[in-house]
Amino acid sequence: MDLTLDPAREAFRAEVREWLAANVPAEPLPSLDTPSGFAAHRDWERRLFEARLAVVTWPEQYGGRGADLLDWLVFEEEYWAAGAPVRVGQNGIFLLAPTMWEFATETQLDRFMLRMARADDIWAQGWSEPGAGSDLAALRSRADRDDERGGWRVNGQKTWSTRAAYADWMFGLFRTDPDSARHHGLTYLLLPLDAPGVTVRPIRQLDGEPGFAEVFFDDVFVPDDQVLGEVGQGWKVAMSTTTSERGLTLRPPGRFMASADRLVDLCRRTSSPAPALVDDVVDAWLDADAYRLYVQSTALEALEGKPIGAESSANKLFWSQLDVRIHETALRLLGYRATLTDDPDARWLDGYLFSLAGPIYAGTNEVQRNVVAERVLRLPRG
Amino acid sequence: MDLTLDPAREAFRAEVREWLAANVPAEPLPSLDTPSGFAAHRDWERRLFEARLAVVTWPEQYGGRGADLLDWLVFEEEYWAAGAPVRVGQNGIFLLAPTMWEFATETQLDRFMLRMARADDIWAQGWSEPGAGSDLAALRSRADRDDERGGWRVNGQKTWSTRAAYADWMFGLFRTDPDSARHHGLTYLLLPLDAPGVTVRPIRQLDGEPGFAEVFFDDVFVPDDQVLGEVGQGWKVAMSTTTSERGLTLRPPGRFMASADRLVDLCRRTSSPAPALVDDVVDAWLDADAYRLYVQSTALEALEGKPIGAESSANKLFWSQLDVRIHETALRLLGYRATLTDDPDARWLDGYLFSLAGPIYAGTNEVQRNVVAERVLRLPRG
Amino acid sequence: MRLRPEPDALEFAAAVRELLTDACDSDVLRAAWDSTETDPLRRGRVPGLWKRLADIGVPGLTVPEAYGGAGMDLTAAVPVYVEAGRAALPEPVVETLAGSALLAAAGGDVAAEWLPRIAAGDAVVAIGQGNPALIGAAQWADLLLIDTDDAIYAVERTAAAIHPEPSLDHGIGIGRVTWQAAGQSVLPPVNGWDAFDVACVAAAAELVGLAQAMLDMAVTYARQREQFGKPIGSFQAVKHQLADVYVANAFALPVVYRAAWSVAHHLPSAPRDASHAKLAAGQAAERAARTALQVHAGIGYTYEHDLHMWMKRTWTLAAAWGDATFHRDRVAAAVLTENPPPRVP
Amino acid sequence: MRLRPEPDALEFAAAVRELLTDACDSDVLRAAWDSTETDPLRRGRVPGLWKRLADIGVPGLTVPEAYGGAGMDLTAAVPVYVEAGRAALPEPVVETLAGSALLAAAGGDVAAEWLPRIAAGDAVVAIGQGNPALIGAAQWADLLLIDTDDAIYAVERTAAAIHPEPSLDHGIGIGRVTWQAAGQSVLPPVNGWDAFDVACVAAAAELVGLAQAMLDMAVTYARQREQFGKPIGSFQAVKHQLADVYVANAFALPVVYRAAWSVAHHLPSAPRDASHAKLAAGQAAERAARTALQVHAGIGYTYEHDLHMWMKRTWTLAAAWGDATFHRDRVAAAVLTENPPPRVP
Repeated sequence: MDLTLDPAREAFRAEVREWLAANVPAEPLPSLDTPSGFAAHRDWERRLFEARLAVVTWPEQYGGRGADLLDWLVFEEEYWAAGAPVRVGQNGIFLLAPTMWEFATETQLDRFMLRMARADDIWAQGWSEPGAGSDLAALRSRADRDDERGGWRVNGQKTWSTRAAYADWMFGLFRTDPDSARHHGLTYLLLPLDAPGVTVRPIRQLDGEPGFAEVFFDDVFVPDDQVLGEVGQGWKVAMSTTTSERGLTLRPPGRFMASADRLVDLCRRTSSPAPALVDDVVDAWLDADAYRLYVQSTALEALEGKPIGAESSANKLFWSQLDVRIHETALRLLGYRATLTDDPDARWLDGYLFSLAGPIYAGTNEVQRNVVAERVLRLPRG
Repeated sequence: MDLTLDPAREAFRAEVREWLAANVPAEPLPSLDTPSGFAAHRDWERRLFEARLAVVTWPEQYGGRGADLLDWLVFEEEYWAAGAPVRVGQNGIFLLAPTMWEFATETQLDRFMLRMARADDIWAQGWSEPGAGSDLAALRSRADRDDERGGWRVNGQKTWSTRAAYADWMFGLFRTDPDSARHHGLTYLLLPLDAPGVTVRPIRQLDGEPGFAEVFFDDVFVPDDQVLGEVGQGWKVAMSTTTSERGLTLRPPGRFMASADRLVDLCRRTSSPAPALVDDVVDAWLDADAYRLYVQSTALEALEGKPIGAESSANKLFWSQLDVRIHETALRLLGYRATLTDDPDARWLDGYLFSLAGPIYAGTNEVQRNVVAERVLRLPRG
Repeated sequence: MRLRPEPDALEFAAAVRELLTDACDSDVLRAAWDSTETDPLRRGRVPGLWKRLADIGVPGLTVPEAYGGAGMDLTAAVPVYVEAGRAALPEPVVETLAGSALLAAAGGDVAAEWLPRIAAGDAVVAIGQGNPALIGAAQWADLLLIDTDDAIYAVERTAAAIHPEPSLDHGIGIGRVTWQAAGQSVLPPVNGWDAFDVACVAAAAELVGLAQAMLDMAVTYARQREQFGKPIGSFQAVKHQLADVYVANAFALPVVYRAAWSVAHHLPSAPRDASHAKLAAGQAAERAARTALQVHAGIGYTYEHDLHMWMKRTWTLAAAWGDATFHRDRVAAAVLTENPPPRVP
Repeated sequence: MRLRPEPDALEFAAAVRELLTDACDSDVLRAAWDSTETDPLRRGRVPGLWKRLADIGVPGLTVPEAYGGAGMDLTAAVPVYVEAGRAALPEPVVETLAGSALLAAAGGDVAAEWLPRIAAGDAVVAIGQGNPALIGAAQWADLLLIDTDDAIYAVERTAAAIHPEPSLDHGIGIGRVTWQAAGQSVLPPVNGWDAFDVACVAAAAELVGLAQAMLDMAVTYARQREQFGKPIGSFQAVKHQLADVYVANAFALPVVYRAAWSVAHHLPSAPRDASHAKLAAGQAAERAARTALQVHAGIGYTYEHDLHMWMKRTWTLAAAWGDATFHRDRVAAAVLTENPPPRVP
């Protein structure tokens, strides 16, 4: 066992910390879910890109530093500790990019990756449909072959597409074999949201902001060079080993460490907090710490070549419940102030509403428990 | 609304309290699960019977007072508050008797009830089998027709039969139609445990005591006059409306009120108890109080003629979880002393072990949640 | 002994339910939530609804007959307030019950002047503490009853500066009230905690109704929403969560009934019982909100779906009139004391 | 950076597992639990097993080479102690690790005399506080290290009165020790809390192993036991409870590893990290016990089934070496302070 961080990583941490201290906006940027806020966050992504901090794990040619997962964890810790803006590009960078490295052609990489890193293109995901939520394999949006034009005509509807209200491109799964069922006959497509036939209808979230959208497709043409991986292999492409890495990178520990530290701070500022709440604060802090260790441990094993499997489901269960608890505890510390939206600590309320989505998106926790039970514990399918 | 208790009930309470104060043994009786302890508890039942307190809700001719459910609740509150002995006759009195009132012939009542009240016969239940636990309808112990002798020949095995190690009689369900499946073709039989062909093998529980037993039947003859209700209607007999009353009377609130009061007392005696534990003590006390109100409320509705339905499942979920929490909290207050079996407060450890059976017996809590979901909330079957 | 309200009270509650089903359905509620009304006196409320509720006797329910009310006791209000909760009614219901109880207990000129108007739905009363005071329904109030160290003041709207305070719950009318004691009426001496206990019971009843409504929404959705080829309500993961919600709420209701009785009869256990009710109902409703959201998943997370209004009202009401921490402490004092007040009944 | 023990430590743990699978299966364990042995020195233990463990190096694992041990650091002990937990091994493992750490830190004559014998499995050490002192493994101990206000005494068995204390866990060897300070050796000054932290790490590792074993039992049973025509493990109610057990335990293990590192390297965060480990592992194991019992239902509630020995050891060990309340308080002090020790790594 060796829990010392090598000097190169410490130096990287120092560089990130210093840059963030100098560059993180003093005032929070306006909400991501407004046109001006979206633009401001896009500008922020570009500044990160210029400092080569937007995509540290990517190859240098696409704006990265070729850093490994451990460095990425260091980066995220510093990023969240600094209170830096939400990453508007995160769907592309964390969810699409790992699949691109595995399945994209050189041409596709050249076409998309630098633009993604520079936030020229902001990506939205196209997974869920009205009839396919937890049961993703039930999806029905179809892409019919158009041999004449050399591509696919897409019809149907996606929903719960985060950031789609203002995003530029979408990645997602579509049924290219009309006779197929379930996981078969699906293809992974990339398509611009300003293509003819695309209609984006923003959906307001709990907080009233259009954080996600429905996207309707009416004979939208997608050329063959926007197919990722093989036709008909979309499920495999989407669920490939990199899925697991996404499971690991979806919610970096730095995020919860920062929340837990803020919670401790709130508790210290609260006059005579109830002892039971103090216990909850302590438990939340410890669990954020435990989450960090688990992710570090999994990342280290990944670096040694061990495939990440259902750990990502355990991971998701843990962080999503932790996030709700952190915010619930904060609201209980705030007492009657908890639901006042102009309160100086109202950020906790926003955070609470956001945390409530955690057990739902990226596979509901019910689905994740099934995964752990069936794939890790090898219990029989229901 | 009227939450005053009428004077007749108050007078009854006073009588019970006074009698118990004068008669409850100063020293706890030896364990029920030893021959001498069993005998001592049987003697105690007889003293209750002599004071007409063994079966207060029964008709006078069988040793009762014709009291209603509310008086019964009063009786139980006093009984538990007085720290009186465990009722060795409870399987018969609380589980079998309600079914007897509904289905037994006069002859059967005359034959069995007074003896049950006087603890001449202690009854054990014969429900579960090795292959039929949560899934009770899967039971396979069979009773084959013996026309010659006018009765049934029983073969098979029952298990988890509480008190069967020393009991005199058993009631239970047996498959009288060999071609039947599930809930059909079952018959409710009464049989003496000293009948030829019966073998009782005590099973030691968590605490090492033989609190329950396996019972094996090898061509045990049961005459027709020991069939309760109609042949082939055993499921209906066992699950009749009185089931629900049993659901209500299985665990009277007085039991948990007494435990909660003792927990408060333990907390007061504990030097600087952790505030979080004090909160748990308070919650346990309140929940015992809430349980009492719920049962009172259901009992009052039953007196008005409203059938008790799935309330008994809600009930069972609530008390079984409450009982575990009360004892867990006590053990946490005791700290390192919790698992020392000679500790002056070791009674909490015994109680904890017993409480752990609560979510299992009388229908696991998983089954009870299904019942609430399907019968109360009308959610579709799985 | 009877642990439910009398039949006439239950009938009255049924009438209120009927009225609200008609006059405060979720479209009406949504319109009130999203209204661009700028007059704080109207903002967040359903136009004309309070008067209709007054016409059938809601605000006057527990006002003594001498003051023009129906003179029912607090136990009769519980089923009515459950209905208010079920509808997520954005009106000053808790404040009316507690404020009129306070006035009736105090008596005197202020009561004589205001109670008949409150009972008739012509005036709104709100209650609070301190100066400045953060007071629910203050935006809508004509009269503010404000407890201070020395007395309870009856402050007319015109004598106070009321700043609307934005809340997650658009139907709470909360405001920050600054006022001057000089020149204001003072109520005859009365214990302000009695009115607080009434408010706890009212809020607890509302929370039970909110929980029932959210459970109903979730059950309905779980029956119709299909995934993996069957209704999601057929999966144990969904079933068992909903069963737990049912149990928690079913056990909270008798606690609320009992608290109403104890408070109405000024029993020694009234503060403990009122706090128990608020605590149990608040926890049951918070559990119902979390579970309903999880069962609805994505659709429940949208502003377009009704659920969010019920959830936000639940969170707000659970934190108002003393949060769980406050009430558990209050109960602890009553339970752990040497001679706790006897259990009721 | 490496957040797991070195390969040689893992190999050693595998060897220990193999030995225990053979020499301490559940029949052997049951025999030890139910033994009618009257000599407290032997009661509850597996005859000859300690010596076999010593032969492969278990008690000497972290004893410095100068004293005849293998001189490994605490991180190497974690996987070995996980195996001890998995087997519910009824031997003085925690005491040996903590006691030898204390002796090695103190040095001096007592260490020189006893450490080689402890490493060789020829002597058993136990540690505790006060007089009389309630001490785990005291029944089996040749040497008792007892912390008092003024010093840490090395009390030989012959100089103490040891009354066996009946415990739910038959394999804990706990005793009430009365002793006289006069004439006993005193250790060179050393902080007794360091050994306590070692004990926390050892107990935490054992708890992780206990939890793994109970989870394995429950999973195996859930796969084979059929009700309603299918394995009970195919029901979500069972699946999801077991998944939660897995998650809790999977997240506890790295916390235990990290604590071993912090304690081994005397980092400022060592007390916090050790308490965190004991807390997390204790809670995970208690959850595993409750769930395993619920999944096994009736059969798990019997004395005949193996599960009870694992559960009882879990409950006892979770309450020993500081219970959850103690450790949460200890952590709270470290987390809420103005300048908390930095996170490791």
